[in-house]
Amino acid sequence: MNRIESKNLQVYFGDNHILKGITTEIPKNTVTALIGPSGCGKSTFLRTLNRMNDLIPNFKKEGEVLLDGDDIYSPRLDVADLRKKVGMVFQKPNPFPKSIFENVAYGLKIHGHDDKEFIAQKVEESLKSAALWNEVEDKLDNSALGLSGGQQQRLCIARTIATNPEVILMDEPCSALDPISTTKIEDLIQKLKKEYTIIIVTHNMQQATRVSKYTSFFLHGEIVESNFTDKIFVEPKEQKTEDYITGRFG
Amino acid sequence: MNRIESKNLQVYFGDNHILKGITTEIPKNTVTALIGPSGCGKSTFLRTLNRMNDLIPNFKKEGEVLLDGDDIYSPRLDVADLRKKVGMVFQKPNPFPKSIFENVAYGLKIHGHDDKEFIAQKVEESLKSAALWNEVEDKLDNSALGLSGGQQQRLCIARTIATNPEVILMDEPCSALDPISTTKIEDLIQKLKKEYTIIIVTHNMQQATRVSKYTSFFLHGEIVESNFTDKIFVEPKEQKTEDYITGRFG
Amino acid sequence: MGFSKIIPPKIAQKIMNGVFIASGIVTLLILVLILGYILVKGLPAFNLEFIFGNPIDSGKEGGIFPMIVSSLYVTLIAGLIATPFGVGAGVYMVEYANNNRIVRLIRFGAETLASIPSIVFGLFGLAFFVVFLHLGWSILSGGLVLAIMALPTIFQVSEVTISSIPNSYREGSLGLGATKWQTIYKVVLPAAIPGIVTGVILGMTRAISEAAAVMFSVGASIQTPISIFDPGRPLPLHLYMLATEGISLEKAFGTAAVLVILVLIITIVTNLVVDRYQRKIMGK
Amino acid sequence: MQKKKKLVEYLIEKGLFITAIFSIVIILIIFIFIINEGIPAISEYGFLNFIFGMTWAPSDSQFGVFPMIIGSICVTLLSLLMAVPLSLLCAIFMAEVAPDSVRKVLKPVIETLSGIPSVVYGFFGLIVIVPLIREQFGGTGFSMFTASLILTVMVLPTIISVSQDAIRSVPSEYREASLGLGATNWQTIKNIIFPAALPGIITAIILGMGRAIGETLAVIMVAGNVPLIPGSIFDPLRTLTSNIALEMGYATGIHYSALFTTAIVLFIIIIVLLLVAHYFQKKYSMDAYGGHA
Amino acid sequence: ERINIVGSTSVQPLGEKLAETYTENNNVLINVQGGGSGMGIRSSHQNITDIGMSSKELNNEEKKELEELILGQEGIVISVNNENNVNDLNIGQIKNIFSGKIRNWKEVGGKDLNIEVITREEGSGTRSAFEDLVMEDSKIKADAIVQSSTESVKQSIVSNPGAIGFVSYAHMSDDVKSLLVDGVDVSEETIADKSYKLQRPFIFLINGEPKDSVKEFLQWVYSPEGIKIIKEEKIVPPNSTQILKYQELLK
Ligand SMILES: Nc1ncnc2c1ncn2[C@@H]1O[C@H](COP(=O)(O)OP(=O)(O)OP(=O)(O)O)[C@@H](O)[C@H]1O
Ligand SMILES: Nc1ncnc2c1ncn2[C@@H]1O[C@H](COP(=O)(O)OP(=O)(O)OP(=O)(O)O)[C@@H](O)[C@H]1O
Ligand SMILES: [Mg+2]
Ligand SMILES: [Mg+2]
Ligand SMILES: O=P([O-])([O-])[O-]
Repeated sequence: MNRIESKNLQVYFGDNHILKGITTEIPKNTVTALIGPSGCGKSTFLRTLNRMNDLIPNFKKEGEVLLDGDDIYSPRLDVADLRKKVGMVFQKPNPFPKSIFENVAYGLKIHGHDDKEFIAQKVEESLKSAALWNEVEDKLDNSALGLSGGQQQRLCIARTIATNPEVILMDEPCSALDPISTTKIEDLIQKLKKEYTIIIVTHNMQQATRVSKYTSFFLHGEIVESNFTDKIFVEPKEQKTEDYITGRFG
Repeated sequence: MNRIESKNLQVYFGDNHILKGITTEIPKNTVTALIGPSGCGKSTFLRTLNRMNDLIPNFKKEGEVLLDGDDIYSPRLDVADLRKKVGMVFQKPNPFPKSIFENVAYGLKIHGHDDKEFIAQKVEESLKSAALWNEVEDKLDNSALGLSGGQQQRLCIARTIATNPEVILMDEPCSALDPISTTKIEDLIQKLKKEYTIIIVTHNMQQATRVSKYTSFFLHGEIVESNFTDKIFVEPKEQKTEDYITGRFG
Repeated sequence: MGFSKIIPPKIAQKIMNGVFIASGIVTLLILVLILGYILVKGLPAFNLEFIFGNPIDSGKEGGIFPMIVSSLYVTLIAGLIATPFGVGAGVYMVEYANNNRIVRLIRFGAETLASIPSIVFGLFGLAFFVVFLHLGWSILSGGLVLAIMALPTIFQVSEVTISSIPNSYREGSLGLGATKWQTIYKVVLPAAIPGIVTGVILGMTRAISEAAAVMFSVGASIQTPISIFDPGRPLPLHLYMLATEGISLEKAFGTAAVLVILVLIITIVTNLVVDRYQRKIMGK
Repeated sequence: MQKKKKLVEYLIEKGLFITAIFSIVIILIIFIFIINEGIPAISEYGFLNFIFGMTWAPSDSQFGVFPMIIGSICVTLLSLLMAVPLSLLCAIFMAEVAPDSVRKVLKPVIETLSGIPSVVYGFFGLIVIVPLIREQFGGTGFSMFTASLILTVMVLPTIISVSQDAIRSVPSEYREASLGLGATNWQTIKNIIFPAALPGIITAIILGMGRAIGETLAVIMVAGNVPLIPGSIFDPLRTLTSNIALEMGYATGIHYSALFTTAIVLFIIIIVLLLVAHYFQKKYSMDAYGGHA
Repeated sequence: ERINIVGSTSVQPLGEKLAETYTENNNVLINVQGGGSGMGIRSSHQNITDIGMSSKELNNEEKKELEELILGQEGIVISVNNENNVNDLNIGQIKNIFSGKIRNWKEVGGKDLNIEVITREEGSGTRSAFEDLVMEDSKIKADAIVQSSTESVKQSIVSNPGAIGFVSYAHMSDDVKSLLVDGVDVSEETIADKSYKLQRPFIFLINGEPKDSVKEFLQWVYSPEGIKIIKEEKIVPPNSTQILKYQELLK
């Protein structure tokens, strides 16, 4: 069953035509990887799925995006609800100027949880899943802005999973991480995919192979090819895809 | 000959002891890679080499850092000069809120260049070296803040090399880049190393192997092992190093 | 960037360092001069009776306790009214307003409000609050006039501060499913607090030091006001009368000194609190 | 639950909208009030006569405010000319150059300065500055220059505090990027920080300008209040605000109304000055981003 | 129970003193509010205050609607800098100085020094009285420095050796020197017997029949206790026939 469908999605920033007719389907409870050269529109596509681009003043969209068959751009839909369901880890880590604990607790609190014990436990659990607990357990009250780049990135992952979204969008979640943290995040993704639908942008082909079932290859705002990951990396249909994954591109 | 030496370098942020006695030598006209798990102090070390940490209010340092034999923390030394010589690409891309062109031209202008043609040519050259020219040549006047994550990263690389520093510090310059852009940046590094001294932080072991001659492995604010890259990855002396590079760590 | 062409950057830096430090020193000198002048002239009048006593003989003798109470009273009312309106308007302008014309109109309105002479506010307060709304000469009328005067400062400073909060914070919060208001309330406003407080302090200090605007609205009773419908006489008004009618210049400067010390205490305490808060959230 | 949340959001937005248009409503009420009171003088004396008349002599039913228009504009501009550079330099000093400890002392003290009542500034000017100016520059000492000097000191705290905050809220990433390229502190301030903080700085200047043009009691004491066009900056003058404040207490009938007409003229001038300020704001904030974001 | 008194800032201190003493023994609140004589006249006229205060006589039109209760007469003192060696001026000289015909102190027997005229704002009670009594058909010169209060006139004279101005007698001090006018020195006696010419009334205004508490207060003002306070404030109270008339009126 498909969780998300996009139909002939066109995105413009002002006069720039960024996404040029994206039609694709993201199946439920799997990991889908988006790959493609820098600037091809992966982040833009991801940010269209939880309506994050609405914040950009000159953003314009045509076409449809469906979540469980409902148009997410319908005026009747509550955007906050959508974003609660569709969580996101951003490309640049963006912790709040709050303590480490408060960063992770934030999502829980805004969704109405006020049981302190529950929150504390959930925060710990999320930080452990994001492989950050050991490094921060004795400084949970420190500001999150004093963390290293990779630590901030893991914090943002913890913050997102703490609220149990149903779909998780990850924009290069491991780009600032060392191999060990990366492995831990990949393990986490494996664990999550049983219940969640995950879309991950990555520049690391190995990572795509390791974690995802499906892969879409983006180029210049279009999807060149979508397929099972093991297919796409072994016998790509398109020449361009092959060029890209073998590094012959450009 | 050694370009940079650090002798028993200790760094504190407030009460936190971050670097615990770093003694190392960075040879001239080579590429040295710094590896190690997230949060171990790589960025902090790098930022100590061009005195960027001076900006952090509760930063404290002990020990010495020498550039060509001169103490860079000597009060007689001009920090702007130092930073002009020792250029830096930051971990989080940080373009100025200016146009793409102005971002790259900035360094040239502050160093007194005012020949428009020279600047335009130098900007083009730098953007080409950073593999960004094709994507931005027809929107040089647009704001740099509208670029994608990877584009911003390449812009920051272009901005740094435009001013011809003698030493270049790169904090994960390829973390947001696709394989092709990565290859181009690595080519650039290969080209630069003939005349420049380069220190690069990376989480990508393959990248370290491809570009660097020496590698230092950081752990918990200390250097566990420094050696020729091909040595360190093939027959590390320390158990911890081996654990880390084989991914068995943690 | 013309500078670097004529003067080498390093020399420019040296020159500018000199200029900055000089301007800092000049400002400091002005401060010391004025504060010193007030304190030197005012401290002789200072004693416990002056602060806690009632005025005798129109203020020629005695103390200024009722005036201290009136001042704190009207300023508090002004702050309680102007802060939510000012900050609320700032939030609206940055986070909600999407009609450029309304935004510009509102901003223009606030700026005009900020430039209206206090005497006009005074007359307006008399005509509108005292007479038209039948609030009489009272702490409430005076507080309302001061609230209107403080409003534009609080509003504009809040707007500037809120708009300088990085978008990535908003995205982070919205991305977790927070509603717009939750995002504003829990992420944007806390990050903007230091700047907003500057605005509120500036607005309040303007209110607490205002004589002309309250002259026609708060009354001038020398009794200590109890309810908000009692008339009162804030310090600046008392000071104005003592000084201009030649009642007692000594007591006038004493009153000024009390006012300055009062404001100094308020700003120092607020700044300390904000500083601690900022260190807590920014971790620096 | 769902509905309730939506309703709350809706109500908050509308509530905030009301706070936002509040200033407009107040301005309108004030406008109506002033125009209403000013109309008798306009219809009797004529608006153009009023604006361009050179003589102000209420006892002779002469109500020309032209000298005061000149007075208000001159005093405001001259004080901004002195205050803006000094306060911006001081703001930069506090935000970028001074050590933390200095800033922590300076900030509250400067804010305190804006809490000193105008009367005190007035007396300080009258007793200390006026004689000083007379001895140094001749004339009576009551002058445009004296008034501007006092106004300068009065607007300093506003401009310094607000622009200091604007400068400090420029993300430190920009600062690091510039310094990392070997820019000196001053180059960084001039080329990166200042442009990024410019919108806030202009707001600070506009607030300061508002304070300068609206200040009354202090100006009355040192400007001399002679309703004639000043020949030099050391001549006395009268501003529109002083004119209102000076005579409001006694005026009755058409004279009273004429003072409100003075307020109308003042409004017009404020609006013109604001339009000019906005023109600059627009021009320079475009430059700061070197194109469109 | 509250009584509002609004108006002349010159009368305000006296009003306050009266209020202060009266409220000590009576269960009533009195709010004495400044604003100027014009404000006092307007407020009584619009009936937003119980009592108005004015430091100048009303014009005929105003008199029709409001009742004037004279509290007393106050002197207007011609004052100069303490270093000035001129001691006496006649009304004609004062007029010529203020109208700008005489511009140097040596013309009236003083040092060779420019005369700097300080005046009060148009409409002020003090200035109106001065103009009525001294200036007659001529006007105060247009480039005279205008100050808005007794104290700022005084301070302007203190710091300027060539200055001349007029201030109210109640607030005279040693900071400045008072001149004889037509050879008469200002004092309570010379004001009372009208030999000192420059004087003006302090007035309470009522509009129609005042409420009881106001009546009681005003009756008290014209009682010996009230008159004593008026005298203490260096104001010369009305003569006894006048007082009797007011007491009758306020019954
Ligand atoms: N400004 C700061 N204040 C306090 N602690 C800090 C600050 N910056 C970094 N740290 C701490 O110093 C340690 C080292 O940080 P650093 O940024 O050098 O790590 P790193 O090796 O670069 O990690 P990464 O690969 O995640 O970027 C971390 O534990 C971090 O939390
Ligand atoms: N706010 C914006 N305004 C204008 N153009 C934008 C904006 N954001 C992105 N773009 C442009 O849209 C294109 C796609 O950007 P996007 O961020 O989606 O790329 P990406 O595939 O995520 O690249 P990367 O791997 O470098 O992050 C780029 O050319 C970029 O310059
Ligand atoms: Mg991206
Ligand atoms: Mg790092
Ligand atoms: O306030 P006045 O007494 O001068 O009218």
